[in-house]
Amino acid sequence: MIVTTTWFLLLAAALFSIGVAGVLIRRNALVMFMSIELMLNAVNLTFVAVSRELGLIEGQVAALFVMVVAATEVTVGLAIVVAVFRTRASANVDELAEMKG
Amino acid sequence: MAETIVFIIFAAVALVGAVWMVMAPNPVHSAIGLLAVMFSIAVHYVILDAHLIAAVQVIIYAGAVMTLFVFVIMLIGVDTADAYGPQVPIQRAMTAAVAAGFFAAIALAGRVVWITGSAAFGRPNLSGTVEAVADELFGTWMVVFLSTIMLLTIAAMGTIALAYFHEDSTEDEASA
Amino acid sequence: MSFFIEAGIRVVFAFVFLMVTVLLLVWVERKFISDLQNRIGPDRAGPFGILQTLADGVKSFFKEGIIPARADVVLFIGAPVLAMLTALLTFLVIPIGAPIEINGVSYSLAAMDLNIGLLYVLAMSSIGVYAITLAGWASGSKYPLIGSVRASAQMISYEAAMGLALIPVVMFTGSLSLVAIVEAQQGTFGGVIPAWNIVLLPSFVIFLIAGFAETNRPPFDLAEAEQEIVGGYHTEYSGMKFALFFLAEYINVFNIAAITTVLFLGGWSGPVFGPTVLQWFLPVFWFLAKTWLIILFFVWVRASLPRMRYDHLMAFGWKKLIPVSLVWIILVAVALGFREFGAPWA
Amino acid sequence: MTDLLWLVIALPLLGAVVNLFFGKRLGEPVAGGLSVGVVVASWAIAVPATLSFVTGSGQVETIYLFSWIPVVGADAAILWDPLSAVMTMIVTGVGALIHIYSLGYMRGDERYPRFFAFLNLFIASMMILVLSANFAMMFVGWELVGLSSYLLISFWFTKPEAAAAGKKAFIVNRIGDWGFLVALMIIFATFGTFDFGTIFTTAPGILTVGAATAITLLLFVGAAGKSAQIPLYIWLPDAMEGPTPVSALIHAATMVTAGVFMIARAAVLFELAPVSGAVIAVVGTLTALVAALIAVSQTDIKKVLAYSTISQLGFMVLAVGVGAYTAGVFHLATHAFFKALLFLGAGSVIHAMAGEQDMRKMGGLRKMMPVTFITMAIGWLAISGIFPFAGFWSKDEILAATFAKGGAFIVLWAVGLFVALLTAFYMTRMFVMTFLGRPRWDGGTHPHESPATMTVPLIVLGFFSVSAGLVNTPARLAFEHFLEPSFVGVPHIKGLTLGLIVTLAVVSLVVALAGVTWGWLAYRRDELPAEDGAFWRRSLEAFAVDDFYGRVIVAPGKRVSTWAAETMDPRVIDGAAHGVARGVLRFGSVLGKLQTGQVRGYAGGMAVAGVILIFVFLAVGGGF
Repeated sequence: MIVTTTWFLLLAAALFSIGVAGVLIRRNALVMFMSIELMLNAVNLTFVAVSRELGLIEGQVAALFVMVVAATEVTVGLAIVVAVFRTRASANVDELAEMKG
Repeated sequence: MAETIVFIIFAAVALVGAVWMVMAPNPVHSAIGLLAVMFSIAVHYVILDAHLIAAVQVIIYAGAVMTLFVFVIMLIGVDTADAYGPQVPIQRAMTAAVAAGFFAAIALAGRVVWITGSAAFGRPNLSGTVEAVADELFGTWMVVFLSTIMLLTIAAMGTIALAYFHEDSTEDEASA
Repeated sequence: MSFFIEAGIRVVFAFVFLMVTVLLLVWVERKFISDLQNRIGPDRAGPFGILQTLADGVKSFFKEGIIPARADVVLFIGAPVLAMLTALLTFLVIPIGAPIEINGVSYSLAAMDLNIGLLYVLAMSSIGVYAITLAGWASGSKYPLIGSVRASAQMISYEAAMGLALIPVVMFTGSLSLVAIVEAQQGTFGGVIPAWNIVLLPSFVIFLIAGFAETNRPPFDLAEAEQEIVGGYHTEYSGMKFALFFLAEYINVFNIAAITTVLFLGGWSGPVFGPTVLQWFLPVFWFLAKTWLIILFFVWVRASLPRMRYDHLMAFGWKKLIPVSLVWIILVAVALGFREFGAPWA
Repeated sequence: MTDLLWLVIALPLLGAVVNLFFGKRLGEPVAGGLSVGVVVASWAIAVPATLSFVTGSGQVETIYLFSWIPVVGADAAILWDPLSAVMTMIVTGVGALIHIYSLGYMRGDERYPRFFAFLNLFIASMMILVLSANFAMMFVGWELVGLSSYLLISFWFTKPEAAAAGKKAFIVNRIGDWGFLVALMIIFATFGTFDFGTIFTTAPGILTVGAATAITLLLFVGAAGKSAQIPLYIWLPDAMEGPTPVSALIHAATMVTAGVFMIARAAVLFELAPVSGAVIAVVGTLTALVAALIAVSQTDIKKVLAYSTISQLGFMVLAVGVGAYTAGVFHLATHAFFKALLFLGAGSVIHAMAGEQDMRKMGGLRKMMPVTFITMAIGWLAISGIFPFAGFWSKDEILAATFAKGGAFIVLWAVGLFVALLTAFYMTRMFVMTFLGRPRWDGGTHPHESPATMTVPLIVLGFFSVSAGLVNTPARLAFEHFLEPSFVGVPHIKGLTLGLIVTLAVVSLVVALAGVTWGWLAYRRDELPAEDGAFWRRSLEAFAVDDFYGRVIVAPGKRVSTWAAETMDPRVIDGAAHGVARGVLRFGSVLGKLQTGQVRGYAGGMAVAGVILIFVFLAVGGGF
């Protein structure tokens, strides 16, 4: 048994799907956020795996940029969650429905 | 062989951690689950010879991002009652279907676009050494790199703005 | 399979080495402080009380493991393990001596020689934060929570300063591998002064200060400030779990001292002579000697300085250390640019 | 000597800027002095460079200043040749005199520094136009001249007439500018550059007659706007609402000659298009005739001069139309002197009469203002074409050139001769009505001679009005030789023998004397003749051209605008906007129901869409 790129891709696909499921069933804003991070990680894994397969370093660079963007996203997102929590005393996204049409 | 064993162990850890993250009623446990996933992915990066990415993965995701998550969870308290609550009746089923669909779609796409199966896994001349990534990053992607610096700075300012200037405190700040 | 055998030997050796070192370290600290404070210190177990630590360990091992009713069991137990784990893992990349050549094969005296060793150290120390954070949270009690939040905020803040202090070293030596960094410090300036990175004095000072904070040692031991928050994050811990935290902290002290030695004091470098065995042994000796000097400095500081106030601590980290580090990085970059490309006016 | 020529542009510009921003603080004497100083300095700088052409040591050169729009071959550069030298001398020289004159004329005006700022700006613009080495820069100068003339005409903008006159000048000039601009586009499309040197040397080789005709006719549209030719001359009489020095500077000496100058500059192109030349000649003659017919009946002294300017411009255009560029430029120069003199003299009279411009209320001013009287008399004789004053030589040369062209041009010569007769007549009428006879003014006014700042320029101009013609007599064609470097490749007028010239000169002198005598006899009496009858009425209302334009062009335009504003805008455009808004609202209220506010709902939608999209891509890409 030799580890091929396909294995990594399947693992990434599984992690991504779990992330999707997490976003869809959880109602805690923080956990939804974490699920999104999980999806980003899964994508990064494919980047690096494919980078290895193709012998191109660009995949790793892309993964680095994804990390940076994810980090900024988390800082701002968490700041928003905290700000929402300060006014609503809840991190339940179902209660944030002011924009209901 | 060693690689295969390590891969299987950490793939299992990643999957269990991911499922735990989604299912755990307690957000702190969710965070720990995600931490496990991230650490496992870092190990996978090492298998893939992307050492720098592995280290950065641990430092950024495990060290900074997840710490922030844990902090925020501690700050706003853990309300486990929120975890599932009333759901649309078929939501679970729908979620499972969508997730399965995604998995199928990605796997299929991977099979189509990516007909690998080659026993020669990867190319031996490429490794994620710091120098190789740095050459690429500070050469071809210099402008992108600089824009991420801008992005980080702006995000930091935005976060500070969100944290400091909220409605209750504006009057205090004005009078102070 | 030889890969696993070699790895196993290395890990076991590293573990034993660390355990012995920590036993000594705890004893040395107690003795040294009692001397400084004009008292005797431990003197019952063994000659000069040298076995006192072992006795304490045995006692902890047999104590009842109490788990508070409101604790989160999994994390409560997991936290000290994580603390110990990261402390041990950190040590794996530290080269304690020059590579040894047996039968034409060179064996590094670091358990692993990673080309990103320095990043690995940072990564491990950032994981180590979780042990403290989770310990405080899992205890389900307020003082541990406050202590853990303090400790992790402090560690994160000083980790930034520490990372910035490392950058000049990396720029100077051009490698992230600890072995390479030591090898870059061989030789002398003008045949007299050893070519150690301590010439990057501001980095050295910042790294040392950040090291105090990273290990939660006085004067930065806010996490366990007894007068305010009882025992900090390990208030609720007892028995073996407490012992793990205790051990982890001392291993971390050794790690920081060792890394300081590697980065700034030339690691194992020193005069080497004599027969082959002596040539193997002397670098290890030089390395340990320098490391113990740093450790003694840590102990000395603990005995001498009062604890800082928490807001002072954070302000010091963010408003002094980090800006100074940034300026210093720029200065080093400019200096290196001169060395590399010549002065712009030349 | 030519190194400093950029200062000729820069100095007046500097004066304008300084006066514009700090004029109020500098005070009248400093502001005026500065303004006069920069123009005199410009003139002084240009003098040695011009003299070098006279002595024969100078040569045509292009002075590179800085790179401006390299892609269209347009650098900021000065083309220094005899033509631009002559124009520079006229603009800065006459301009300086008019500046000096303005010191006295504008005294006490509350926007005194502003006036001088505009004057300086005008000089700078004119210099850019004149010195430019390519069409692009020339166009910049062209537009700047238009702008500064607009600012100066409507200088007393609180007077509704002045504001309206400014607008009229501006709009009519825009029409001409449109032609100029289109011509420039064709030039660029043809030559790929705006550079004079390249264009004029390559034009004979690559320009077809059709293209040359199109370019030159469009250029002439521009020239007609600036130089007040039919049908765009109507702005010039109204422009007399501006201060009199402005009328003298812009509407006599400099700006209106820009069109003539431009045609002369592009002489090579015009030579390639004989049809254009004929058109231009005919238009010029017609303009001269119509303006002269109007001028004979005007009672406003400045209006007379305005129409006479149009008439003289018609002569110049006739000259360049028949290919007598030298004669055109020569007449331009002499006209600049005597018309500026006449305008300034008229200004002096108006000044003396406390703003009265109606000649029927003047008369007998000879004794009150002797200097003005004598200088005006010189101007009168010069424009009438009496030997040996300047106008005689230049006008005669134009007529001779037209006659020499032969064929149908003989008709134009005859008409020109008739216009010369009319010119002598109405100028005599004006002069006699103003200075001779018995006073007809009210008891309240006390005419007096003007101050020295006003009379000295009159005297200087008077001197040149007498002597300027002598530089180019048939016996001694100094001016023509002088200008030769500017007209390389432009053929001389053929068939002009000395005998023919002298004959023609005698004829036109006789005609001029006849005109003067006619005017003298008609207006010498104490009682003014009753100027009554169909012709006089029509002439007095300028043949109702303005009304005609109003009915034919302005009124339909207004109707279209009104329709656009009152029907098109509220119904169609607003209707469309409102309709879109209503549609969006309705659509939004339907779609709004889909917005549940449930984040997970949105996320679910995205996920489902993602799955579907991937499958679609796979299907399209043949992935199954």
